Amino acid sequence: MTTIIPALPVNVRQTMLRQMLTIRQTENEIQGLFLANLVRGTTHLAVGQEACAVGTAAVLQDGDTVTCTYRGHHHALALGMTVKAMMAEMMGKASGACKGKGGSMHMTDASIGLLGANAIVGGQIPIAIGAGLTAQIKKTGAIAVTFFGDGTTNIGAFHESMNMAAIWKLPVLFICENNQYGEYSAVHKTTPITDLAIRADSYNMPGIIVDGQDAEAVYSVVKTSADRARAGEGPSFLELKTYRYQGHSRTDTGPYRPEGELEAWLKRDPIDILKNRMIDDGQLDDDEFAEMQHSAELEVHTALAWAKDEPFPTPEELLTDIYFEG
Amino acid sequence: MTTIIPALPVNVRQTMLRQMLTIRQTENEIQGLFLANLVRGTTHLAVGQEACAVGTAAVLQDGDTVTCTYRGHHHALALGMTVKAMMAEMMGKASGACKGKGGSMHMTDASIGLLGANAIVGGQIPIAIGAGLTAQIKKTGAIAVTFFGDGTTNIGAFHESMNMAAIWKLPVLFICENNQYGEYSAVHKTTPITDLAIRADSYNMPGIIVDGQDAEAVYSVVKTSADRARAGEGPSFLELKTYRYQGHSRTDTGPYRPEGELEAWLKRDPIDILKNRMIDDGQLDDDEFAEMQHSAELEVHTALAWAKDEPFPTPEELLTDIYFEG
Amino acid sequence: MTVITYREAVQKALADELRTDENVIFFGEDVAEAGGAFKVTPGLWEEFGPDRVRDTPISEQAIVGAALGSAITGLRPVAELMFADFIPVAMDQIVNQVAKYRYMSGGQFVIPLTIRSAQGGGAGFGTQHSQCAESWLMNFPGIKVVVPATPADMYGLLRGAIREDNPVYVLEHKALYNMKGEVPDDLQPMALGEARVVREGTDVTIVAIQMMLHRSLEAAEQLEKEGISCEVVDLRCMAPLDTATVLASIKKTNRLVIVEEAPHSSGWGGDIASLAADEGIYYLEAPVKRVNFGGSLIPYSPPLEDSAIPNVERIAHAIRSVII
Amino acid sequence: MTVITYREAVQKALADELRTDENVIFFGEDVAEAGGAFKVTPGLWEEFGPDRVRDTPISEQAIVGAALGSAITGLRPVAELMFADFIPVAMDQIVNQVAKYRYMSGGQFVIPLTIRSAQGGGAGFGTQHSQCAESWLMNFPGIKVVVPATPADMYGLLRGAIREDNPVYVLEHKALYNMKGEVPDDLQPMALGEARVVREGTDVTIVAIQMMLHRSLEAAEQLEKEGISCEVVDLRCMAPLDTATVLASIKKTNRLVIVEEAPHSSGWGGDIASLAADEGIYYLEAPVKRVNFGGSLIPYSPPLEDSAIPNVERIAHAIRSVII
Ligand SMILES: Cc1ncc(C[n+]2csc(CCOP(=O)(O)OP(=O)(O)O)c2C)c(N)n1
Ligand SMILES: Cc1ncc(C[n+]2csc(CCOP(=O)(O)OP(=O)(O)O)c2C)c(N)n1
Ligand SMILES: [Mg+2]
Ligand SMILES: [Mg+2]
Repeated sequence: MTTIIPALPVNVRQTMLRQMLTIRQTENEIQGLFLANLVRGTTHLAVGQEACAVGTAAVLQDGDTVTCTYRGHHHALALGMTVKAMMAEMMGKASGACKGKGGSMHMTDASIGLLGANAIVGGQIPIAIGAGLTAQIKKTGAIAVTFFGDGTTNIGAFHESMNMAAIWKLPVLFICENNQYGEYSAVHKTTPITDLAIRADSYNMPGIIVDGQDAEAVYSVVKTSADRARAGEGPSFLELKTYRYQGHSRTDTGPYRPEGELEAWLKRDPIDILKNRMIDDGQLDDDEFAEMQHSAELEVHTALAWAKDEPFPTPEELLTDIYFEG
Repeated sequence: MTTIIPALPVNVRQTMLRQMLTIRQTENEIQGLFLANLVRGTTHLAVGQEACAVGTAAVLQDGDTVTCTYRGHHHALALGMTVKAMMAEMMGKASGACKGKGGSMHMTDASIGLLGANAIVGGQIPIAIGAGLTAQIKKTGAIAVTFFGDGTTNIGAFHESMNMAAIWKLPVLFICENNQYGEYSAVHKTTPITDLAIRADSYNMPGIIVDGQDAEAVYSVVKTSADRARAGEGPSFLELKTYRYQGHSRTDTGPYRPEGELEAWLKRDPIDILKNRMIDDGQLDDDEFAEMQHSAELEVHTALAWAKDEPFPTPEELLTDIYFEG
Repeated sequence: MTVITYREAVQKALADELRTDENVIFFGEDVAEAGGAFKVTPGLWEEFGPDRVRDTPISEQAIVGAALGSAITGLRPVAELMFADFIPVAMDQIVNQVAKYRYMSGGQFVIPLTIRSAQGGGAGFGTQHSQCAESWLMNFPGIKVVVPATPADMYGLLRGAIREDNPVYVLEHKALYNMKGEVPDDLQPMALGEARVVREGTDVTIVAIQMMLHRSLEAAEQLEKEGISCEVVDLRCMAPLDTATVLASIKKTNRLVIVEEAPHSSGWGGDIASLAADEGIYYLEAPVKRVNFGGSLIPYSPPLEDSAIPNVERIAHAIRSVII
Repeated sequence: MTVITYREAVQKALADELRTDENVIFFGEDVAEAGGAFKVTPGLWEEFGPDRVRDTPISEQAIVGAALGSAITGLRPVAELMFADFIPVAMDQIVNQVAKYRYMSGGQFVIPLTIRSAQGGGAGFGTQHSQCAESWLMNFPGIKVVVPATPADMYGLLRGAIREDNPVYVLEHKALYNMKGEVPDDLQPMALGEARVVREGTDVTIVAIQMMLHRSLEAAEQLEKEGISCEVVDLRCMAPLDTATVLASIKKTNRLVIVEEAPHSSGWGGDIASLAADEGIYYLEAPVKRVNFGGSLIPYSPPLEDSAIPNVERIAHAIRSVII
């Protein structure tokens, strides 16, 4: 992890910490909702990966765009989706982010630049190429970020997109959250290399390894790559080494994890890392943190209670939004 | 081009030279057939790339398999398809290699290990994974070779296949004939790297650059990689630097070529390189070469005349070979 | 005679074929060590070993290609694409390669290949994880398509598909995995291409498969109380399609309702209707009705998803409409 | 009024839209500097520059994704996939992303996107380069499908497709590129979804598109001499489908023949037949016939390819069979 990490202003640190607490609280509630069958189908939690989202979001500006995956709740919240909109969407309510039509795997909010969470592995990556193309042609100075997992680096769409972004020097950041597993398979079982970042060499693109548990480390590398992209110097590939505490989805408990692995990662919890650093720097004390945690819980519980009472979409909604009717 | 080239036995050299002469003669006749509308649709010639085919074929053994592309006439002939079977297939005759159902883009002969020429860019590559899988599971000691072009290294199927072959340590040789162009686009316009061989690093696989105009250089590298694969040490990626003298297909004359490029490559003609080396080594004189050339012409002309008179398939053939009827 | 679930029937069919023929291999994403995303294939990796039962990277095109390449070189592969919604990710390999490979070569290859996927809606998986795929494959001669609706058919048809010396796509309906049913202990691999009259009737023919078949049977029960006698035909296999059984039923009932778990356009329902409008035209005494998604996609929201997928009431309503 | 080819109509429509709206961009494999594999798009790169008219790597999934992503962020992209046979290579992006993107988001996006491909047989391109793709796309609500048969329609419908604020797939028939036809100088972009009665008749309705439309018109000419009056309907757009025009014609002629350049199963012909068997049932006085590939693929060998694709004689034969 060869990156110097400049300390961020206290207000940025506070925002990142608050967001991580809200994300974790939200994800934990969602797991409960799934078990209670209030969230149907499937759901994928990002507990443990919060720093990847908040560190990136802190860099993004108006006009920048993001595409991500079914495991995208942390990105949506870090970008500014309200917990209410997310909780309502989780339960398929009319007031959800996607009017209840998307669900857990498709948290989308164009108004905050979140162009969509995708349920097809790799499906979101080519779409970011198009967002980067618009930025380049319209000279907006915006960048397009696309998040994906370690397992996704083995699918064709990833490769085609990396190459096209590179040859066109598009302002795209390919951010791989290497959480060590693709579903139930450890990355080394499906991928013959240890550091995915080296795949950037195939496209003559910078490939950088980042400590995904350290929000400030994520911020600093994303910032550098974003500035580079905005300056017209092209795309970058970032490998964020991270870990998901929960199973892959639904009721998976992660029986495939080696003894002690989770425990080791828990010692590098992204919330603790930032929290302790702020305490060391005299920017936070235990009471203030407890208060932060409390307000996160309050926000999530309020949103949850509200969302539960929200109405489902009316039947007519089935046939709307298929085509733009003008 | 960092490869030491051990001289091959004279009989191997003679075979390779004869095959190259036959291939070139055949390809030139095919162009005429296309212009005469006796070959319909499209056709893709490999004139200039002969050494890639004969150098590889000289390494292969019974049981080894090959998948290749629409630009695969040289491979078919090098593997042992008769000019008659090819010419008849070109014209859609019943006695063609594929009963006339395949045509110029699908020269296939399972009896010589040629598992198919594909008209979908990249389509042939995953199929070689399966051939390698059979060899590995049945421990046949066979290898699976798949040929593709420079432009094909930008398509998803290439990436997925490289990764799967590497993680399973399959006996597969990925042989890229980098003939400098994908259709009408120079490789540097579509691909942000100069040496495609470095893409092998993404899969922890050897990536070797070879002089594709030198049949013996091709032989020696393919041999080394084949032995490695047979020994269970996994796949290799070979980039054969070569050039197609003709246009991409049909009536393309190659207007996109920079001034003098073709001429420069003609100076490194694969037939001349081997011929002159044999002359220098006292293994060939001008009369013998003229004789070789003459017999190649004779073989091709005879086959062509024969094929022209062969019958087309009977109408019933339309509905056979869709399913195996047992 | 033992009672097992549709899910167990898949596992048993795979295990029995892996046991019977050493050329049978099985691979897909997380199908081996983890026993599959739907826990359909537990125990196979343990019994048959990592050479014959493999987990793959997330590379659908390479998975299908690996199946095709191994099938034409002497193995009898079974590949899994987890959700049928992922078929488009590997569509070229399936429809341009697998389905055409024998034909393009002039018959040089025998392709004993099976691909399996879970399909269908009703479980809240959302727009990209709930589709039925049989119609996507049927416009491509060269690949057979099987759609079992019961544990016994699942077992017999999957074994039949694996034994088949041609490419076969077996589509399993997610919503049926927990369905229990009797499977004779000596049940043999079944031939592909035979529909079955699941319920005899005289007034109207209902053609359906999988989840829609079971809902159609429920509708038939209800309508019996109203004095309407429904004959229900389970196609079981979409390619080859058993048109004789369908025609015989139309000849008998003179009325036809087709129930599809899919959008209306360019689906198999049109072929059944066109069969009726051609060879069956003189039997028909009422309009041919199709019950399907119409022009809608599958939304996540539970009540919306329920309204997209034909339910017993909608099916019954369509049937009544052709009786009066 | 000028006479131009179908090929020129494509180029003119693209040029006019690129000129009219600076948000229109165009990209694909070798479409820019080389002017396209079928020489359909010369001069665009020169006139509109390398930013708006681009050559791409051979990466169909990235091409379609680039179109989708740019469409939802303010551009109006036109992407080319050279041959329609390559649609399966990018199928996920087309049917799971482009077609579903607006719906899954609850209507957050407007997707003014057009994809173009050359399709169809008759030119000896073989099994993997001769298919017609319209039916592959029609089972996926969310994307419109246009199939012009004349230079004027090619021009008007392509411009209409580019102007359309929804995804549209425009399929151009290879065999028609050299066809000449009159195109009014002031021809405006056309609305999508309107079929056209190309030839009026009283005895039988023939529904067809593109190359099959022209062969059907020839058959109609022949049959007129035999005293059979054919009404020929060009669907022009497969999604949305103009069922009203088809029904009105069936009501008038009481007979229906459907001509498809594709295998029989799971194609649009079934939908036309099912329309006739449902709403049109009381108009029908003869079996509904479909002329298509049946269960065959497209072989390379010229005489075999000719026998696979419906020709004037086969079409005429089918028509006669419903008249007697
Ligand atoms: C094309 C496709 N193949 C398979 C799946 C099933 N699937 C869903 S998530 C997943 C694992 C992805 O792993 P990774 O890329 O590491 O992302 P993570 O879930 O770890 O965030 C798989 C195989 C899918 N949704 N799409
Ligand atoms: C999936 C797909 N996309 C595009 C094409 C059209 N096409 C045929 S050959 C070709 C160029 C391939 O270039 P390369 O891989 O370098 O092979 P070469 O023709 O030079 O041997 C293209 C784009 C195709 N056949 N298949
Ligand atoms: Mg992962
Ligand atoms: Mg090339």
